[in-house]
Amino acid sequence: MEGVTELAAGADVLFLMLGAVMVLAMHGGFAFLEVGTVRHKNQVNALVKILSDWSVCTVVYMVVGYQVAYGVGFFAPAADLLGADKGLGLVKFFFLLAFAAAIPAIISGGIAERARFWPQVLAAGLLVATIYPLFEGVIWNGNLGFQGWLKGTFGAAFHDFAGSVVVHAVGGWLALAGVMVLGPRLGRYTATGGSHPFPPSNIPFLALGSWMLIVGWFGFNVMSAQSVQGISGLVAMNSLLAMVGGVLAALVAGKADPGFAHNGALAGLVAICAGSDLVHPFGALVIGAIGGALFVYMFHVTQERLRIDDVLGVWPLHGLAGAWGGVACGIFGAEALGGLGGVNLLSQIVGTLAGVALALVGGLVVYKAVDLTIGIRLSEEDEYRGADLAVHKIGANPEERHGP
Amino acid sequence: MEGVTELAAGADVLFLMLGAVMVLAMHGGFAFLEVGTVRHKNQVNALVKILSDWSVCTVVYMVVGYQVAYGVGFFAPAADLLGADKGLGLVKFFFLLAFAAAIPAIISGGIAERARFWPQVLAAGLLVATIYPLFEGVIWNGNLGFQGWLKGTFGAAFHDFAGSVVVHAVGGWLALAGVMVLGPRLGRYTATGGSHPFPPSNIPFLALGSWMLIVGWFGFNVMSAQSVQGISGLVAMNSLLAMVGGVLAALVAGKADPGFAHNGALAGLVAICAGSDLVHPFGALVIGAIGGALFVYMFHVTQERLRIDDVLGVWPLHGLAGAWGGVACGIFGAEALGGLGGVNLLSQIVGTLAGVALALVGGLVVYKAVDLTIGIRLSEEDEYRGADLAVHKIGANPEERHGP
Amino acid sequence: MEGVTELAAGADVLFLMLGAVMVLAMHGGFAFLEVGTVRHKNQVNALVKILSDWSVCTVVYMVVGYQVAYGVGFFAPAADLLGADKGLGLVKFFFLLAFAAAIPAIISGGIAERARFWPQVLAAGLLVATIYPLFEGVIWNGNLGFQGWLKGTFGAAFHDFAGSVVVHAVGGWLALAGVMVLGPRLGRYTATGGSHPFPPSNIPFLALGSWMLIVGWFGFNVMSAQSVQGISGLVAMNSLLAMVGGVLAALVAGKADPGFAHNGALAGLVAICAGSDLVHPFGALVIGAIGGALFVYMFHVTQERLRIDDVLGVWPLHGLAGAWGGVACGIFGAEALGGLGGVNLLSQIVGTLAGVALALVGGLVVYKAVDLTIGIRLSEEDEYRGADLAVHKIGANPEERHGP
Amino acid sequence: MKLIIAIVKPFRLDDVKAALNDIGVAGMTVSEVKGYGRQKGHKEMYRGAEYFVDFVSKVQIMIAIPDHLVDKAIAAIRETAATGQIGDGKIFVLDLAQAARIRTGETGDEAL
Amino acid sequence: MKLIIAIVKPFRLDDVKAALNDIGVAGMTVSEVKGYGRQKGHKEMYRGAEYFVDFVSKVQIMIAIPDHLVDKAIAAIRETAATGQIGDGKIFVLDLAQAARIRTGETGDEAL
Amino acid sequence: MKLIIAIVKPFRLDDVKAALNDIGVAGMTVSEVKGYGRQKGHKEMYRGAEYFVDFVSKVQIMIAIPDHLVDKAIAAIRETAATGQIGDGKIFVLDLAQAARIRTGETGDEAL
Ligand SMILES: Nc1ncnc2c1ncn2[C@@H]1O[C@H](COP(=O)(O)OP(=O)(O)O)[C@@H](O)[C@H]1O
Ligand SMILES: Nc1ncnc2c1ncn2[C@@H]1O[C@H](COP(=O)(O)OP(=O)(O)O)[C@@H](O)[C@H]1O
Ligand SMILES: Nc1ncnc2c1ncn2[C@@H]1O[C@H](COP(=O)(O)OP(=O)(O)O)[C@@H](O)[C@H]1O
Repeated sequence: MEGVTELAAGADVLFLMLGAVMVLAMHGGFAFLEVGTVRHKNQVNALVKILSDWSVCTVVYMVVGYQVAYGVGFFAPAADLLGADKGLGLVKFFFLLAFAAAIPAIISGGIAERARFWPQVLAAGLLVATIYPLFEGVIWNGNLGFQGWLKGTFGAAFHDFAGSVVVHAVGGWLALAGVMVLGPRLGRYTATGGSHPFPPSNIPFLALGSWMLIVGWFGFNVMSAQSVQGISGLVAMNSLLAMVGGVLAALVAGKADPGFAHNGALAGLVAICAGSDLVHPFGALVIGAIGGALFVYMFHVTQERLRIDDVLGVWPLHGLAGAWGGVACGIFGAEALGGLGGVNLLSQIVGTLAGVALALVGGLVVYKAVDLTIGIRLSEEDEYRGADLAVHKIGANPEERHGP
Repeated sequence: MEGVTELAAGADVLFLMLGAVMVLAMHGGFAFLEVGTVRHKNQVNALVKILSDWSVCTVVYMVVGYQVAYGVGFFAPAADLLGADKGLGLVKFFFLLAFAAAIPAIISGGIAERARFWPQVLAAGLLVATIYPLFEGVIWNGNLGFQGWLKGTFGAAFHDFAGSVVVHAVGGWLALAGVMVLGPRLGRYTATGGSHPFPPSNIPFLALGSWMLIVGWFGFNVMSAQSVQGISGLVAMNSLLAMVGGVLAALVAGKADPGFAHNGALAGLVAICAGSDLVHPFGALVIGAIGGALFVYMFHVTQERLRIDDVLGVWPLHGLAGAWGGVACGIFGAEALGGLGGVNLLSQIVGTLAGVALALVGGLVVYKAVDLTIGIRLSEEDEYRGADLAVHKIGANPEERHGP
Repeated sequence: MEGVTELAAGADVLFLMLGAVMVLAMHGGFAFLEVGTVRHKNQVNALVKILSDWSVCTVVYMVVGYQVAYGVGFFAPAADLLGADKGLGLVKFFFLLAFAAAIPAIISGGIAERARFWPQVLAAGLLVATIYPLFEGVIWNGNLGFQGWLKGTFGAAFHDFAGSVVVHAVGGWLALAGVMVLGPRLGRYTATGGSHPFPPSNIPFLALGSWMLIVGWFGFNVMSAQSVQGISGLVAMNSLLAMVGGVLAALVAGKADPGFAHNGALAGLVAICAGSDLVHPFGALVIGAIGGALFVYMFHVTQERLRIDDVLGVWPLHGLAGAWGGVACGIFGAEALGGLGGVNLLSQIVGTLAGVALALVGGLVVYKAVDLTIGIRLSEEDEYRGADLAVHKIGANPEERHGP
Repeated sequence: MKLIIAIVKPFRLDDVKAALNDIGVAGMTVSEVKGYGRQKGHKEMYRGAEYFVDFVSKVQIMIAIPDHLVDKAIAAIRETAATGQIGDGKIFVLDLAQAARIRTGETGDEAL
Repeated sequence: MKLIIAIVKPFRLDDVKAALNDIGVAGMTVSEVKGYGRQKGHKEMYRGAEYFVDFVSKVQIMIAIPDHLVDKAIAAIRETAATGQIGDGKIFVLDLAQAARIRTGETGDEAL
Repeated sequence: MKLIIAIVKPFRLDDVKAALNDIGVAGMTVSEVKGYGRQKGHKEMYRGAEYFVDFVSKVQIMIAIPDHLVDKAIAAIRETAATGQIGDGKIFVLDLAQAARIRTGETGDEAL
């Protein structure tokens, strides 16, 4: 029996470690999705930003955020941290950090091409120390009694298996706040109502980023079970179907546009996180398809009607498809629709709205504060030259600049 | 004991999920292999095609193909699909779907640069609904008594552990049919016997695709065991050695050509799928080396002597190296050559020929049917402009087109 | 109980297989790190080199090196190789091969853009047949009594959990030898003391390589436990923290330079390999940060003061950060600093120096021997045209050369 | 007929083109060039090493034009390309001995 | 001596080159340019937004040539570059005041 | 005023530029071109197929220059661009009818 316990403990550490690494790999995906979508003069910045945000967030979440969300700290000897379960607590931290660090990675795509480097990193750190873990703890650790209240009131707590709301909607609405505080890129909109979208630099890099995200997403969702014994093949299946739904809807609604198709897959995956453990695969297909269509439609509204310069469209992608996922889980999770049941639509709506509201307000406060104190926007000249030369002193293809 | 069963069930779900995701990642590899090999004006098309084929095939295989091959459907409540084994059946579907979807991904590279988008997707869907699962079921599910007959006649069933024939040879010969129906790209061959090969656009992307395929292939082969208890280190070792054999042979035969070297690795891996669980590692090295050399030699024959415009060379790569793998398993699997035995060369030859014949005939029927009804070839003008602009209305590097 | 043993055996095979594949994927990372850093005319060469070195080393290590290090060979029927443990010995070989093959992959970046192809492959093969497995066996298999002697003398053997010294320092110092034998690239330094660094071709590819390495590194470190039961969440956590420390230090010391930031992550990971199983996470953060800063500082010294043309900076990255990792493990591993204890600083220093000395001397001997016999440097003209055209007869973007 | 070769800042191209269109210039041929002049290049840094990029990106506009439009064209280019900053560029005018339209074979002003 | 500058469709380049070779033109200098003229550009779409690509890819061929070959060269270019469709391009001819071969210092027709 | 168009080997550009600077040429416009001439291209191979790259990479330098500097400039280019090997390039000189600086409107030698 000893052997079994040992094996089970080891298997769980492996399980979460694999999950953590798969989500870490998604961050490379975030980087390339942005590299491909921004203009060439901001490619390097996209890359360095993602890596730096990840690094700063690791330290911040370890020292502050994780304490806020789960009351767990790391100021103990290594032997204690390791404990009797082969350091399960450590890989759990790693896994959840990879979620937390997705917040700035999501935002990054929205505020691309015009934010100053260090102020942007500072804002990322602040968000991962406060707003994000606050909501994370409320939903996933039962902090502040919110979940208890929902359960008492509506009969079920807010269900968000892998973070449609906790991670994606929150990230997307924080991004919206950041984008609004920063304002549009130079020349994106004219005073007379004109709109000049900037074409992307590199579709293959964008697609590479999308593939890295798609593949890693199965770690994001499946490993949210947090133990081998808790694993569910349904989560994998539903993630697949939602991704497929997202692609198909975006393909049709977006007329085979490569940007829509590759982001449609992500919209589907964003939408399924919350209910991936309890909806039926066909439900997942529909959830993903609606996520994909929503993205295509709302991307246009964001850019052209609301005139919000959200470069990668992270608000429609994560903010809206994520909120839809939170709600959808309350619909398609019902047994009547083939789901496993145990969810309540009102709980889902209230929980989703709470996340969205907190993110929007918190985001406005943090970005406004950073902007008013140290300033978060590049100077016009720096923005014009591009963040690569302005911040990093080098472009994406330096050798080319040295020919004639 | 309860704990052990639970753990074992969870481990199997994890195992197949990892395998499925690794093979999913291979599809990104298929995309980049094609992106790098085609001309710049068809890069976007390669990317969108792979993603769309995957998505359509998921739905088709779920609703039709899987039923054809294994008689299993998904029209039951989620609770039933999940069952008592943590949804093992669902990840098994996911894993096998990733194989099925490899069929259009293989074909895609052959018919690149000139096929219409939706007709091509339609053909992919038809193949994954019919021809592929038909043969898959015959070989891997014992349908129609073919395996029983082989066993009765030659003493052993047709052995194809991870699909040298079921996936690769079938995919490669289907592709040959598609390529023949489509005909060569404009300007590829002249009426007077001239041959104008088109140079590839981007070797690094091609190599990236190859790396993604190589890495994912270990999921393709090793996870074909379908349970942790069935895992075999020999499969991993043999896959390694065959890949290495393929590289080395292609390197020498191809004079350090980057296209041959990176495809040589794949040729080795294609060839080893069938016998990876029972040949000796040195046998695998030889099988892979012959696969690599065969690819190099037959690529030239295909292009220049047969004047078949198979853009990525998927017929020699998957069709021929796959068939070789089916046969090789009957040779090197023998105990006399250090293998584990239990295979029969005649069974292998007959099984391989059956797959090849079915694929060629089935492929001709499907592609001809699509061509005659809705037409599968791009108009000359669209082909000349490139599928990117013609189909997707945007090229791979849009920003560049907007400078002077 | 049968079931448990079976399950445990299967789990271990899976564990090592996953580790091996993750490290295999790192080789793709090595390739892209080099592709992005070298000039455009040497990109293809970087790609083919890594793949070829891997392939040759597989055969060489299987037939010679593994025998030298562990006394294990593969000249037995497959059934015997498979054994009763599902072929654990085979995946163990695969895993350790992936480490061995890192040696030429490390060196490759140092000697880039000027080495002849086959002589370089030959040198790689020689090193993986002799120097590397010699030291590997001494440290990890207790060969020649060196570890016993250290233990007797200082109270603890030399501890190198995942190869800061065995792999990275040895690789880095071998590379230094190779770089010195080859001499600087044409035009890199002028006789009159001038220095003309060559700008990199492609930062996104460099970053992609870095991401591939980072992700795979968790397999490199965590799977060094070599069994599920031996897994430690601390290793994953420490790898994370060291990577983060490396990024942050390189970011600050390198002023947000993309090359430094992305290599800083690797420097941190190099430095933590040795002690990842026993230092405290905050210790890992410091170790990684020092590794990152050391890289930034010593890169400059190497290039400009020592005038050593180590193209990717693999000597500071692997050689110095690796040696630092060997020593750091003796410092931060101490219980007084929150570590798990059981290490001795003197043992660490002696062990590290032994590795460094062996590598430098062995590397000089091998590279000199190859140079004097068949010559290892490209002709001036070939170097000027670039290794791509000279060796592989094709550049990275062939299509572009065929427009006007 | 004259051949005007103007070197301008890339981001002024669209305006220059529009202005030329307005005065009746129906065609032009544009290429990316690198300029060297009073406007100095910039410094880049990579891994601690400095790279001086001497050349500045410019756009070259080549216009074959009937004599009577030359002054108007020069004025139009000047008005739209000038930012008042160093590096705005140059306008060069050459005599054009002959011009032909490939499609029709028309020559002279007809061909432009 | 004259300097011929021809703007042609990229895919005609090889034929033009061959034809020039045939009449004895030994050298030329070619560059990628963007043309604007009667042949209009095209529209692209990305994520629902339209992008107008005004400029059309062309190839510019520059040939320094002895006077006696000018007419032949123009004819050769016309014959091989013409497709009969709008956008076939132009041929411009300038007087060449001087020409020198860098390697030898030869000048005039010798240098070409 | 003259317009010098020199075609040189790419790796000689820096030296040519420095030499021109030395004799007082303050500006120039440079572009990447492909040359065809006595120096032949090279053969590439990919997956067994041969590709002939006919054109050789060259750099084109365009300099508007006052008459009195023309000979000096030609000499400077020749000295720095010549390697003695086939393919060193050419120097072409055209008469420049007019020149203007966009920023200030200065014309003639002043504009250069
Ligand atoms: N003598 C010249 N011949 C050819 N081109 C020139 C010459 N001088 C300047 N140029 C071109 O004009 C551009 C602008 O010139 P510059 O001296 O920088 O500023 P300005 O136009 O304000 O005088 C240069 O970048 C170069 O492309
Ligand atoms: N006035 C001009 N000056 C310089 N180049 C011109 C001029 N007019 C046309 N061109 C060049 O010739 C190309 C073809 O011209 P266009 O008007 O489209 O068709 P066509 O050659 O049939 O008259 C253009 O794309 C442009 O590069
Ligand atoms: N008649 C010509 N007109 C325009 N450019 C030419 C001509 N002849 C040669 N060139 C250019 O000069 C370059 C060098 O010419 P080439 O004949 O190869 O050698 P060389 O300069 O030694 O005579 C060519 O690559 C081409 O760019």
